[in-house]
Amino acid sequence: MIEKGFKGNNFYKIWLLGLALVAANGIYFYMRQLDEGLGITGMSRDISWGFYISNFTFLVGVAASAVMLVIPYYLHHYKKFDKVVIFGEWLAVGAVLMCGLFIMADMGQPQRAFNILLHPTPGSVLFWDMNVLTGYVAINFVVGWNTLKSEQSGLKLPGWVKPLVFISIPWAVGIHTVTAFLYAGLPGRHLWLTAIMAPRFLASAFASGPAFLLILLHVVKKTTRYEVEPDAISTLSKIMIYGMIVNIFFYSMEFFTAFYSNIPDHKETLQYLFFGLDGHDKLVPWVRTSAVLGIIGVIMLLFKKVRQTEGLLILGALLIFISTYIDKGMALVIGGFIPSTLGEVTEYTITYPELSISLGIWAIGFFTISVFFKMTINIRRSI
Amino acid sequence: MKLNNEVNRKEFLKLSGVAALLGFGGPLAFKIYASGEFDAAESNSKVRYGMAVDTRKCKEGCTDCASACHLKHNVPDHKSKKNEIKWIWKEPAKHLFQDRDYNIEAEFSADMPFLTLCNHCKNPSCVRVCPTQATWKRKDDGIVMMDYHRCIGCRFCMAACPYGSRSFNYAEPRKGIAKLNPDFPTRTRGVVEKCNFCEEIIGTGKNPYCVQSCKEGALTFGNLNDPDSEIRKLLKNNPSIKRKAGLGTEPSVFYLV
Amino acid sequence: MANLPKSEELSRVNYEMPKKVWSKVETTFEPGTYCYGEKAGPVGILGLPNPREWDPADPDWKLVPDWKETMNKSFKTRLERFRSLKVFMDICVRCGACADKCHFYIGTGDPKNMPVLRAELMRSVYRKQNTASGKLLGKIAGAREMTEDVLKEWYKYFYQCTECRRCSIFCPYGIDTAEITMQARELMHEVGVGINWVVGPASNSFMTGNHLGLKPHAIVNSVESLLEDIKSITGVTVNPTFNRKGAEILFITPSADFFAEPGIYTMMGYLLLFEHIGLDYTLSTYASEGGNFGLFTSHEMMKRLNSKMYAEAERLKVKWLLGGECGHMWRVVHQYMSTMTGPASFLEKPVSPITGTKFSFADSTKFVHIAEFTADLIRNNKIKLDKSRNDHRKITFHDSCNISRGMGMFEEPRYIIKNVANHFFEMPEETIREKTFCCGSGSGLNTNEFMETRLKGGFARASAVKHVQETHGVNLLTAMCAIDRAAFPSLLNYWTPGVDTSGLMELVGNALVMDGEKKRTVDLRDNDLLLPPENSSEGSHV
Amino acid sequence: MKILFALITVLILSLAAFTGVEYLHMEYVFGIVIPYAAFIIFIAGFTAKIFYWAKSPVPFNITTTAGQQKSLKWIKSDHFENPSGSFGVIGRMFMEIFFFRSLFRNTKAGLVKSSKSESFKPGYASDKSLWLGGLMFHWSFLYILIRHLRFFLYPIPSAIVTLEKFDSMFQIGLPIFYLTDAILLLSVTFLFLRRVFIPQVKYISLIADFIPLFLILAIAFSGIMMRYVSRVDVIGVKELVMSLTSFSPALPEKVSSVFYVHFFLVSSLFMYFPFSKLMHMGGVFFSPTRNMTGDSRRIRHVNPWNYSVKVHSYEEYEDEFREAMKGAGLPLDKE
Amino acid sequence: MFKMYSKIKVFTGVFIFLALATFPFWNKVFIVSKTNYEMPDANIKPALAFARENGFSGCIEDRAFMRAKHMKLLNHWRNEVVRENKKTYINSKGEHFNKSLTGTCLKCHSNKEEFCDSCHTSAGVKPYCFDCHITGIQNTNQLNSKAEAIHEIK
Repeated sequence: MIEKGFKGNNFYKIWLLGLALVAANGIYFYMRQLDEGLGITGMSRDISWGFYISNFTFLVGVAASAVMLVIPYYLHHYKKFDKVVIFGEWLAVGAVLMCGLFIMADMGQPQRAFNILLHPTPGSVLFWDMNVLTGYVAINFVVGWNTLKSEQSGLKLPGWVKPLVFISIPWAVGIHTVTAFLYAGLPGRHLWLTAIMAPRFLASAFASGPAFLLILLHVVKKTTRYEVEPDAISTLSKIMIYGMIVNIFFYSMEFFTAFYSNIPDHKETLQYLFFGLDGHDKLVPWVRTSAVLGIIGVIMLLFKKVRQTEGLLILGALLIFISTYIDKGMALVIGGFIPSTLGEVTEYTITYPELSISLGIWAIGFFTISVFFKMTINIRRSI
Repeated sequence: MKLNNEVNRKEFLKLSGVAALLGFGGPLAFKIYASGEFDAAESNSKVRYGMAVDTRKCKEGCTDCASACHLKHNVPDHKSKKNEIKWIWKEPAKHLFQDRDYNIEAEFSADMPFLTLCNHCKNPSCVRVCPTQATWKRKDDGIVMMDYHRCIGCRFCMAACPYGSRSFNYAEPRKGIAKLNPDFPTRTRGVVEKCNFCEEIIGTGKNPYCVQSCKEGALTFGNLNDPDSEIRKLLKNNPSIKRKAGLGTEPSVFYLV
Repeated sequence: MANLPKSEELSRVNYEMPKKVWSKVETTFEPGTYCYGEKAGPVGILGLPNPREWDPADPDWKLVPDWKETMNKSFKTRLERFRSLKVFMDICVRCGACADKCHFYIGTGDPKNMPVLRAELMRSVYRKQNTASGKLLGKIAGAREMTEDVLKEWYKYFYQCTECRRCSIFCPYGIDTAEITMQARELMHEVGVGINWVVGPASNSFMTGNHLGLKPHAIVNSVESLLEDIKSITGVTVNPTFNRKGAEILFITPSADFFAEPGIYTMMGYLLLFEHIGLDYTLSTYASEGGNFGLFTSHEMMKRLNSKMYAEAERLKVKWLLGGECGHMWRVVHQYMSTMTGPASFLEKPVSPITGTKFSFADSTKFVHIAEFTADLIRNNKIKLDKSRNDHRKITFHDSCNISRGMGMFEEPRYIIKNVANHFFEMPEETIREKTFCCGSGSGLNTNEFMETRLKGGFARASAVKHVQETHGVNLLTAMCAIDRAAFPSLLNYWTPGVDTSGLMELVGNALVMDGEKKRTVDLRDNDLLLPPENSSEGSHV
Repeated sequence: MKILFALITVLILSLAAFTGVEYLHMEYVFGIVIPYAAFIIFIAGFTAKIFYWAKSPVPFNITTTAGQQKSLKWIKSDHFENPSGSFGVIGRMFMEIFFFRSLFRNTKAGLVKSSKSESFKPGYASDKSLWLGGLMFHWSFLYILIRHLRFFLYPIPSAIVTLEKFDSMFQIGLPIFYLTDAILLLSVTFLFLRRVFIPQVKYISLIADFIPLFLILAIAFSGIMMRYVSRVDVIGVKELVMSLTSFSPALPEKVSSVFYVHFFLVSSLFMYFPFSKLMHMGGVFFSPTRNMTGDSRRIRHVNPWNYSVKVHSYEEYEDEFREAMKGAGLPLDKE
Repeated sequence: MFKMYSKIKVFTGVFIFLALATFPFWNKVFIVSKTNYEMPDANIKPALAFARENGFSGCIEDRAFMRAKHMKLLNHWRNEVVRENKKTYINSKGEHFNKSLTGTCLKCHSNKEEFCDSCHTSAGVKPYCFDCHITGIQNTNQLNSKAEAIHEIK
């Protein structure tokens, strides 16, 4: 089955080759990182998590969003999602794979990764995160693989697959909740110490995931002329907008709590992110861009006409995707460390090796997603 | 007390051999072997170590305690703020006690350098988050320990520590050590480290190196659970503050003001 | 076949394994599931051992007393002659990859039709005779004596293998059950055990040159009647020659194309094409059979029948040979012919007289396939075609097993179909090209008394046809094999009514725009064409 | 039954070695005599089998052609699936031997209910489990075998040290757990389980299919035991092995009997090898359907025992049908 | 001898097979002719001054035990010392030892090259103990000079 994911025209082959080269470059720098230590990244004593964990956090959201396809299709028998669900599952597989790689890249001692299993610590959220993510990728892969296999052969879906689908629903909510708990339970990090961290995560996930999927399906359509049901696209875009609206709403709640209560610790990070603090304002343009793009995206897509125009829909999805990526990726994670627990502002600058490794991981993710998407399309075309 | 290996070794050999023969008895054989082979008994005592820093005695410009500690523990100096490793160091008061109004409260000024180190909290958040128990709170003496053999370098503890007490080996530690102390190991790249209250020597009744090295007697180390200990007496008779008490971590380092 | 079960019933195959160990499952011969034994007549003509009248269903097979010794000795001889046999006997690891690849297993669910187990029928005997462990440990080592029961088991199951090689594609060691089946049949023939549908045609081929036993004048008459049909359909007069000395090319095709539907339409296709390009060729009544029933009998018999081709080519002093659409003919030409009866130094290296293309891939055998020849013509724009004349057909192409896995021709026929027809649909990927399924009647099993098993054997292929029939409305299966053309009509009629069978060249014949032809309204079968509206009819001629 | 028989056989072998060393002190037999014998049997048996196969010729070119033939110039031929020269054959064999090309194709067939009628049709699902399991098993086995060269060589080549480094990439336990050990155990277990749980495979399995599985499982298990559980003096083992390879066999100080069990099981595998299906290792190179070119129409393949046969000549044919041929206007050689 | 087909290929194949299979036997003849395998010297005597000073009868456990299991013992020690604060080892003779690689073991076995490296090299084992733990004063000096050298370069 998998070999069908590699069959395509020359453009597709060049695309895969390009991704492989980017991945190879990433691997080279990862080897260097293994050799020299995480010092080659922009992380420091004060900002001890950086771009890797930012991407990780964002991608968990993308992965979790598959549930927005699974619920309507399996729970509410929304048949229009018939052909789309599997793409959501593949996206989840690719996203979690990238999550895992980002975690591996971020680890100081990756060769000890198995310690998490050898010394299981139920009190640690990270232990649970590792478990739920592994479980999630396994479930989505197994479900996707088996449904496609049965689509291909006509043979009945094995009986044990259906229950897995239903397990995957709470599980998807679980992965993002647990990931939110990584942050939300830490004393002394005020940006993160908020009860709506998990809801915020989910809301932004349900915006960014469908946005990503819409963009991918659009690219698929343009390059392979494989189309899914237009109704599915329209439903997907509605899910995305609702997610984004709730996301923006939650975000403004944070502003209210911080600034109305006027507690300095709560305010400072938001100040830093949106206005700069103590003369440091490196993230300000990014964060403002994110806010502006997000709001434009939502307003645009509130109009049905805009949503129904393919180009504009994709533009909106792109705006929302970029907005959530900046917000949940960089701003959330790096912002959480500013000011430091000692009240100092240390800024973070990504380094070239760090960027290369991250791009490499994205390339591996895109490679996987491309191959799985292509496999699905090729198989569906051959039936 | 179990006199172990020599006596039982032959027995174990046989057992494992038989288990090997049975093929599938693997887990059982592992159990028989893994536990108890090298066991030795040790006594337990209810101790909670803590430290009192007398800010009034601490001399400005003096870094004897930090030098002694860093030398003894092979703490590298990478000469870079990004990669720096610190077990004990000085920090302006306003960084340690951010919620004070320095214009009105007069015990010390905002920029007065204060000593800081791991608080060995009673309720440490770093320990809670560690996925491998590479950092944990030792029951015997309340020291928040680091197991450098086990740490995977995820730096969750650094995010969780509200005091900035932890450092990560971003660079090869041995490259930053001017003079090695052969009696204490260095660390390896990619693990987190921090003050260990000199657990390697305090068992024999000695004071930590920082305490030993302080000529002013500004540092007092002792058992917080013992009402008769020197540190308890100091705390009883002097006003003291703790860092970020509101977070509920209950630090074991007290500042006498 | 009145007593055949309904297709729904036959399609409900039971894949459960029997409780009994396979070596203890008795061999039975139910009507419809076995081929009749070889008859005394043809056996005598060919000079094979033990000619007699017998029925496999009888308990007594009238074997000669020393049959076991003969067989064991022959087995040894075959091992000495064929490395493949030795290696295939020794190295199977029984991984089971081949198990569900056989069309007979898929259709019958009989575990002994799993290629691995079919071969094991022979391997067990091999072990007893040739390996130390088999001699010493017997059953424990999976070894057993050759007995009459084992012989019956062999008879049943080696005549439920069409030597299609599909299993060998999946085998990690390339173990080819076709080779094993061929050897097993060869050994059985040594003691006078074979099926009549193989030995009969073989003796006919031997004597008359073709398996139908058509005498020279019958061939000529039959072709002449085809010429009349051509004349009435196209208005063109075609004049083929027979046994003509000095022609450039000798054309050999399976004899069914002279006589039987739908092969005759393929024949009309050849004749039209050769006429269209003005080829200097001749047909032969002596070498009037492309197919080689010796392939299903023994290597020796194969050679005996094959020899006629070169002999006739030499006698007629042609330059090279052109071959029609046939499966086992081409397996023999490709794998055996120049080794067995070559080198054909009296012939010239084949060159297309029309395009000048050197067919250097056939430099040794000097035998070119009609599809290769035609594809080259089309590529070089040497023939005029009107694709729309096949518009009434929605076509799927069946890769015949011998052509695909015994030769490797996949692209030429597809290229031709796409150039002569507008509606072409592939069957599911797992069932075409190198993974193609056999019609279930190959290797001499194309006999009526065997119909039930043939239908089961064709189940996999027919299901794939049914799939394209349901999804694309396919109504014609095209295949480049005479056995396919003979077997598919009844097979498809049973499993997927409404799909006809044709040869490739019939489609070419339909599409060919002949010089001086009249306006065609029917195809070569006299079926109405789907004609475009009158006013635009000129435009569609390319 | 078959499984039990094989299991008991392997157990007896293990027990024999254990009792032999532990109670009867036959270290000399199990440490020196049998290993030497096993090795000789292995290479002699293996070579003999190869020669046995080589004694028979390959009379015909019977390549299985799984791809487009090399015919007309403008048609792309498939070099590896239908090789037209030695380059293609080498490529094909390489893919087969190192990546199990053919097993990669594997599918699983089953019956599918038709949506339109009461009938069923076969469906084919991709099934790469055997390919993956087989590949993991063979590669990890090879890896482990090469890794064991550290006991046979001095100084140890850096390549082997590097292999070892990769294998112990993840710091699990001490001595560090080898990943290949886990992969081997998992894959052998998988191969065993599929033999038991897939009805077709179970039905075709012989005792001879279970014996190697159990033997390898027992070898892996005893190896793991002595590395991770009941430690064995590695230096002693190396001393013994080096003494064997330098033809001056000498027993080291007491080495745990688990080692002798391991050593004996390995010896048994070696002795069993040439007489069993394990010879597929050599046989895969000998398979004519895969190691030949598909260009037999271009280049004549020679059959050394080609003999002439009785044919029905044209003269006989013409004699028989002369009148009919004359009637049909066919040219005749003799009037 | 006997008739055989595709002789060149078969003999090449068999030759390669035999060459590979017997590699351990002949490699020293061609590849490493100069270095014959030498057992790590079993007779190296540890410097027992430390033991005598502290009144120990000798090593903590007997030789065979240590040879086979020292790494498991050390692993166990490190967990006990670091994690359980159990720092004293009582051996089968009832003697008390400080559980320490550098503080106990290497005091007698002070020559790492002889006591650790010779066997480890022979068995192809690379322990990572000494990535962190520092062996002997000599080595420390070397390390220090190396560390200083690095600083100078920087």
